[in-house]
Amino acid sequence: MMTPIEQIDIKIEPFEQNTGNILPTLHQIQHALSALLKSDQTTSIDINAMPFAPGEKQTLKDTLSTGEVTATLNALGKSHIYETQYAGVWWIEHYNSHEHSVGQFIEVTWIPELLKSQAEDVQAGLERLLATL
Amino acid sequence: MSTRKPSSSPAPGSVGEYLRAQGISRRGFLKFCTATASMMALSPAFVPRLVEALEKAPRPSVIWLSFQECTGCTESLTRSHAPTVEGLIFDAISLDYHHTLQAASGEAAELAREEAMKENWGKYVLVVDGSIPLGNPGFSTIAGISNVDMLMDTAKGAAAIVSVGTCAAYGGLPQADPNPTGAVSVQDLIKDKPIINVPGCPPIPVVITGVLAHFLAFGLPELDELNRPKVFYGQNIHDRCYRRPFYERGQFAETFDDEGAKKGWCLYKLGCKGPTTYNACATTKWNQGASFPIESGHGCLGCSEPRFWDGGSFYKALSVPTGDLGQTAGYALAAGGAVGIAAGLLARQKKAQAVKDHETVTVNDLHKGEHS
Amino acid sequence: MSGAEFLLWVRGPAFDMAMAIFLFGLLLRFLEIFLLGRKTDLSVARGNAMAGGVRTMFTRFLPADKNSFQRSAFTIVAGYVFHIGLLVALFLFVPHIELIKATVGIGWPGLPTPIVDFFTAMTLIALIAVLFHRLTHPVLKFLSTGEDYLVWAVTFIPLLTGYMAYHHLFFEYAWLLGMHILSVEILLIVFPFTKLMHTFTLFLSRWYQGAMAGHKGVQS
Amino acid sequence: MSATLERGINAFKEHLDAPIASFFSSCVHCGLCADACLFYTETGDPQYTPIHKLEPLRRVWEQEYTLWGLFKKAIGLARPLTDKDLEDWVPLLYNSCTLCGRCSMVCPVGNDLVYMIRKAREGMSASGNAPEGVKGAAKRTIEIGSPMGVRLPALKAQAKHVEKDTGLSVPFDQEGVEYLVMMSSMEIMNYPEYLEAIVRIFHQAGKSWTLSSEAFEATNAGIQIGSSDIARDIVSRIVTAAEKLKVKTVISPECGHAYTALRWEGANLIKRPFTFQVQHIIEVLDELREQGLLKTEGMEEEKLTFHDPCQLVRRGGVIQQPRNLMNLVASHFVEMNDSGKMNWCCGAGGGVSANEDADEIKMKAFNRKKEQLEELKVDGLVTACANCRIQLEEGMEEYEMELPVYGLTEMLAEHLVKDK
Repeated sequence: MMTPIEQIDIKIEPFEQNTGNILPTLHQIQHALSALLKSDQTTSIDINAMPFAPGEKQTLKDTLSTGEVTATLNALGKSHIYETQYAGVWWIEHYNSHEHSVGQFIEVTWIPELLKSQAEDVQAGLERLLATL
Repeated sequence: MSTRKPSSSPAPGSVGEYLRAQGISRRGFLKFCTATASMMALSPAFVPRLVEALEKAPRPSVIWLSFQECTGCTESLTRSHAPTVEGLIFDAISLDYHHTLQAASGEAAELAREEAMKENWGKYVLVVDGSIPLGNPGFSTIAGISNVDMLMDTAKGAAAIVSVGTCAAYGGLPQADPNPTGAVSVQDLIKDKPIINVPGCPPIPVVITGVLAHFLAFGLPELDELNRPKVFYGQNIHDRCYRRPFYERGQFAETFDDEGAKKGWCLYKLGCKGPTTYNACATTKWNQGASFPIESGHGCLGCSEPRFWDGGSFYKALSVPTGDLGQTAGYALAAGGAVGIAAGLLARQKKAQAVKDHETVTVNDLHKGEHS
Repeated sequence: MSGAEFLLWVRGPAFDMAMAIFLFGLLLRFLEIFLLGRKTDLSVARGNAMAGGVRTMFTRFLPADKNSFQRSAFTIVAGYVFHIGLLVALFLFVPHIELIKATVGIGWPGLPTPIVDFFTAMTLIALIAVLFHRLTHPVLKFLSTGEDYLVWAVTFIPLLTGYMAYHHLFFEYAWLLGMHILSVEILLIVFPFTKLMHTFTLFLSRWYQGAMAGHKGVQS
Repeated sequence: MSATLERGINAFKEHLDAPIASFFSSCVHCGLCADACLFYTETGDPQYTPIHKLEPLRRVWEQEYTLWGLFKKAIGLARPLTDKDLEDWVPLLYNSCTLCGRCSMVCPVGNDLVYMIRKAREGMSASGNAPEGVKGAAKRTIEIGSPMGVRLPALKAQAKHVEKDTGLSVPFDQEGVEYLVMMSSMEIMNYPEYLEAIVRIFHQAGKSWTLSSEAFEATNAGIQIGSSDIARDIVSRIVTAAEKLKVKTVISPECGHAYTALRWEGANLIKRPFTFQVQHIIEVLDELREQGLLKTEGMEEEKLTFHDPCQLVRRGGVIQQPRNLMNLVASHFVEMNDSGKMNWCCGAGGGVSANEDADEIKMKAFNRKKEQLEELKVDGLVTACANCRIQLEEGMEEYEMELPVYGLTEMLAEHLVKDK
């Protein structure tokens, strides 16, 4: 059987590669935070839509660091959601049921939408509860 | 915080209904839509619209025809298939015919195709991978039916055609010089249906599903002059390449194992076709976003561009002519030399004649018409 | 025809054809010049013709003197700007060096692209200024023939298309690159049969004048 | 095609050579030659742009000697040269060009424009398209011996005067002497001081010299009109005389084109090297100075400048010598702007002074010199070409300027150390 790619031992050697895209992203986050405070406006940044050199994503992650809240979601595979050291800046990474990353986002918001209970699910839960009672 | 109401139930027979029936929570659906939007290269701001559209979108019938191909496209797709998030898109369609994947074979399979066509006439989506040989219809047949006949027949009732892979989109490898089978692309044969080309050898799997998702949610995506969806093929690899800064700075790998290559410098000189290749590799990447050719140290081959096999060596820089100039130059110089010497000698001879014709000018010859 | 096919054509058969005509014409023109011959000078030399010839080949890169420069300042400055810009864009842009390396076999280091880009923009501006000058200056207007404008155009267009290709302006890149290469091919074809030949013959002309002056002991 | 046109085109074809083919191939119509030409700068008329003056020659080159041109002619894209074309170019090739060669110096691609003008005049003269005045000068030189019609008796008479004034003899037809001194008729007619200066200088230097009664006129209207055949005839007289007298050196007088004719064109005209050397009088004087044989006393105190004759300097290579001599006798010698090989022509060389049709434009052209002189504010002007000197004097009269013009040789003679 073929070795799944994630089991191949890949060693990424750090080398000087720099797209220069980290700083603009940080600036974008800074503007998004101001907008959140000023006008309640939320922002979502699709990390995968940006060209990053190997290791740069990690650098961005390291720069933002982790904050007070960490959550794991279990819906169609896991999702890791945590607040960075900058309150209001959330790092969200979705995985499929094979633990493959299917999307990475930075959300600048009071609380990510996905963390909230969804009305439809509440409705379904209520119906289930009623049925047991 | 505002009061929240559950949304109305999804339309019957819709993608939304299907997903709910699969026991997928609303959170799961939201996550699915977020991932799908990212896959479709849509901004996260589009997620609510996508949620709404997918809830209502009807599940289309899909007929998948494979002609002169290597099954790489199907492989590419199934590699990332269920039970992953993007696999759900594939589940959300009703794949009624795919002779590589379906259990039925021979006449039973063809019957399934004919039934699906009849039932969904004018509404089904036709997906094609592989090119069609016109040199001799016998080069490639399925159940005794030639590729061209099957394509023309099945295309008649299709709402739209998706040409998956470079072979179906442009002719691909079978069409490469000298094209022994007389291979042509789908769009060479069909002119009266909307055609979406999803080129690539193979195409990025999430691009295939992304196109299908777009078709489900919003109908035909916006296409470029080569009928490619602009969302995935709108930008070239070079512009989105993380090695672009090295190109700008003039730092290039000269060989595959020199210092520059180790430092991850630009691969332009090693023949990278990134500047002329329109695809999403540089951002979407391959193998669940692990990497893409350039990140792995090899230049882009331009596999999603027409006639990429015939563009000279994969290892020749884009600015370099594809042919071998040596011989042409030799002939040109030989011809230039021969004609030049002939012309030069003719001129010399004319000049010698002029010297011979010279009549000595005396002071009495300085007037017009007068001649000594 | 798609952009990719167009690009394939200009990089393939069209390039070969253009290069063949260019080389053919170049050799033809040089033979035409040389074979016309020249009489040996029987007068007693005061200076060295050879030294004078070599000297003038290089000194004519500079204006004759300060006053001559001032009298023709615009032509000279604009001429420098666009010639230097042309040379930088042509010979110090890495993709061009790759082309030269692939066809001639010798290469050299290039400049970072933004620098080449700057020179290209400068050259484009200078060429437009030169055209305007040609259209308005009494002498240039009087002297200029269709050929002068043709030569201007075939010089300007490769720069413009190259600039557009680099910045992805208006067209898809394959088309832009294809148009850029095609415009260079047109330049190559036109080259030997127009005054673009000065690129090479100027050294010959300077040599002849320098040698004749050197024979007389004048530094020309 | 008329017979004369045919002869003209034939002459163009004879004289077109590799340098000219290269020059025409190189010209990009940049217009810099116009800014170097005083006929353009002083009139502002673009038709005087030097390269434009060569259009007839260029057309013959293109149509006869390039494959591309032959092709153009075959498909009717090229206009063959006509009688009218040549006629139209007379004012451009003769009236407004002094063969000064300043344009050649500024051409960025290195085209020697004046080399081409000289050749173009071959076709013009052969086709009967030279100006009447120049034709007359040529005719008089051939038939009488001098362009101004000066004959030997006139020179002999002048020699007598000089002998009387100096008490020294003026030798004629002396065999085996070092120098054969040539004259220009301008000197015989207008500047008798020149001969006197020669006599005194050579006497002091102790050099043997002679005049020839068979060839005393050095000017060469054949060069000016651009006919090698006529120029050869004129040069041959001097060659015959020099060889008969077995002199070591023939001295060109203070005349620009006479120097060019003898020094640079002569051997090529007779198609064999000379058996003697040719020097301009200024070169000889500077050699004497170097050898300490030119002893002077006293200095001119006035502010003086030197007008460079084009054929002596730019086209002749005698640049430093006149300056050495100036510094010998002038304490306040100043250079003009654009001096030496970049000098501005007086406006009357290359046959222009012999051409009545050019009278008006040559005075316009003189404006350049006038401005140079006004800028400099000198008390006097020295030159070493009788033709320049005439133009300078006439020009200053025209523009009402009061400035004495001296010949350099005479000025030196005035400062010779007096015999004890």
